[in-house]
Amino acid sequence: MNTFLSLTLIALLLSILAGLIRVFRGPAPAERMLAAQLFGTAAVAILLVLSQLMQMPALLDVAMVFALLAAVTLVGFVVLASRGVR
Amino acid sequence: MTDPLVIFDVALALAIVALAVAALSVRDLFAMIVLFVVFGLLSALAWVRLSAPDVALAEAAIGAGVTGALLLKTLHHLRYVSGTLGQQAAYGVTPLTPVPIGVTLANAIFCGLITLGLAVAYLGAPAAGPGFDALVAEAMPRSGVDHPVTGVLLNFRAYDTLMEVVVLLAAVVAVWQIERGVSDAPAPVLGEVWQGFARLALPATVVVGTYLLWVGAEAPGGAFQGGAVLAAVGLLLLLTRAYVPQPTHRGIARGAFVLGTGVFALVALLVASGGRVAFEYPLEHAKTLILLIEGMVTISIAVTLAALFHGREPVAQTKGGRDDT
Amino acid sequence: MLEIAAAAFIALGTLFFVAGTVGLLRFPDIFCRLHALTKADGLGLALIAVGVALLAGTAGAVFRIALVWFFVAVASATCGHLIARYARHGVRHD
Amino acid sequence: MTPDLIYGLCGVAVFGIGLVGALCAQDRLRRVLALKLCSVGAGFLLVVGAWRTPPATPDPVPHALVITGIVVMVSATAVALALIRRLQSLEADDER
Repeated sequence: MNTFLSLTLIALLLSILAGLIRVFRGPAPAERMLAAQLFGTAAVAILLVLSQLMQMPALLDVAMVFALLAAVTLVGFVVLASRGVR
Repeated sequence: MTDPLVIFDVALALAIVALAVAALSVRDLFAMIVLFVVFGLLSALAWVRLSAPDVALAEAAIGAGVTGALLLKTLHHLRYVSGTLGQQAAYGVTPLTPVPIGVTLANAIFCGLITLGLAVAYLGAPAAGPGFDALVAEAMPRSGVDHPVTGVLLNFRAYDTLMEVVVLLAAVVAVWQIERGVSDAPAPVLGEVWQGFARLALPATVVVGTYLLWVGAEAPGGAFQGGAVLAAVGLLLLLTRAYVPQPTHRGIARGAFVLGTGVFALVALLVASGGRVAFEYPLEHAKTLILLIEGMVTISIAVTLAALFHGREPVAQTKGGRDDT
Repeated sequence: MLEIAAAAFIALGTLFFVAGTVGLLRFPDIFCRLHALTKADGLGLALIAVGVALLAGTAGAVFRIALVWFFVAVASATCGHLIARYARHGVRHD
Repeated sequence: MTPDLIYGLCGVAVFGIGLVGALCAQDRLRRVLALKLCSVGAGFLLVVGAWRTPPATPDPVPHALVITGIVVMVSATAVALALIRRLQSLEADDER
C-alpha cells in the first residue's frame, strides 16, 4: 500500500512539474494563474496522501491552510494583474 | 529496488532547485512571482517530508502567501508609476545600468566558491549532532503545553519570540515612515460569485486561524501560523477594497501593533517581579499565560502583516496627493 | 477490501489530475484549458479525498478531509470564475 | 539516500542560487526575491539539522528558529519593497 501511495505522490508531483511549462510559455497572465490553481489543488492532494503515508494527522491542518491560501493568492493574482483600466 | 518515496524526495528537491533558477531567470516579472509562490509551496512540502509541519505552515502562509502578495503589490505599483500597466508582459520595471560582464562573472565565481565551501562543510559535518532534543524532552512537562515547538517558542526561548514581535513592530514603523498618502484607488468589480464566496470564505478563514492558534498547544500550529491566516483575511479585504484604511483608524491600528509586544513584555515583567527569571512561568498558570500571550501576539501579527501589505500610513488626504497603487 | 477500494479511488483521482494537466498543456486557448483543468482537478481531489478518508479511519480525520475537500471545491470554482472573467475583459474598477 | 542528505544538498544549492541572484540580478524586485531564496536555503539547512530518522521526533529548537527567521524575513522584505516603491516614485517625479 505504501509503495502505491508513493507512486501516487510521484504522479501528482509530475503533474505539478508539467504545469510549470504553462507558467513559462504563458502567454497571458491568465494562463499562469490557472497553472497556480493547479499547483494549489495538487499540493492539497499531495498533503492528503502524505498525511496517510507518514501517519501524521496534523498534515490535514496544513492541507486546510494550503487550500485557504491558494484561494487568497489567486484573488491577489487576479486583482493585481489587472491591465488597462484601473 | 529503491523506495519510491526516495524518488519522490529527489524529484521534489530537483524541482525546488529548478524553480529557484527559473524564478531568477524568467524574463516576465509576473511569471517570476508565480514561480516564487510555487517555490514556497514546494519548500513547504519538503519541510513536511522532514517532519516539520510547523515550519511548513509558517512558510506556506508567510513565506509564500504574504511575501508573494507583497511582491505582487510592489510590481503593480512599479508598473503603474512607470506607465507600463497596459502592456501584456511585465519585463523590467526598474532602469537597468549595464554591468561589465567581468564583474558579473567575478560575482558568480565568488558565490560559487561560497556555495562549494558550504556544501563541503555540510557533507563533512557529523551526521547527527547532540541537538537539544533531550533537553527539550526533559523540560516539556514544566512548559505548560504539549507541543515541543510551541514550548520552545513561548517558554524556553521566549526572548527570541519577543524580539521577533519587536522586529515586526519596527518594520511597520519603518514602512509607515517611508510611504505616506491615502488610497483613492477604486474597488475592483469581482462579480456576484465572488461576493457569495467571500461571505463563506472570510468567516471560514477566521475560524481556521483561531483553530490553528488554539491547536498550537498540542499539535503543529500556533501564534505565527494563526496570525498569518488571519492576515490573509485582511489581505482579501484590502485587495477587494472592502475595507479602505481611514486616517481615523490609525489609533486602533497602532494599538493592535503594540498589543502583542506589550502583553508579552508585561507578562515577563510580572513573572520576574515574583522573584523568578523573566519567562519562568509558574507551572499552574503556564498554559493560561502562554495562551494569553499567543492570542495577543496573533492579533498583532495579523494586523501588522496586513498593514505591511497595505504599505502606507493612512493620513488625511492632501490636495493632488494621488500616489498609490 | 477497504484498502483495495481506497487504492482504486486514489488511482482514479490521480488519473484525473494527470488528465487535467494534459488539458492545461494541450488545449488551444485559455477557456478550453480552464474548462479542462478546474473540473478534472476538482473531481481528482474529491476521489483522492474519498480514498484517503477510507484509509484514515478516525472520525476527526474524516471530518477534516471533508472540510478540506469542501473548501477546495468552492474555492476552485470561484477562482475559475474569476480567472475566466479576467481573461474575458480584465478586472474593471469603479 | 536519506531525506536529510537530499534536502540538505537542495538547501545548499538554493542558498547559492539566491546568492548569485542577489549579486548579479539587475532588477530590484528580483534582488529582493533572491535574498528571500537565500533565507529559504538557510532554513532548509536548519530543518535538515533537526531531522531524526523516524520514528524519533525532530529537534524542536531549530524549527522554532526557522519560524522566527521566516517572520523576520517577511518584515525585512516588506521594508525593502517599501523602499523600492518610494525610490520608483521619486525617480518618476524626477523625470517629469
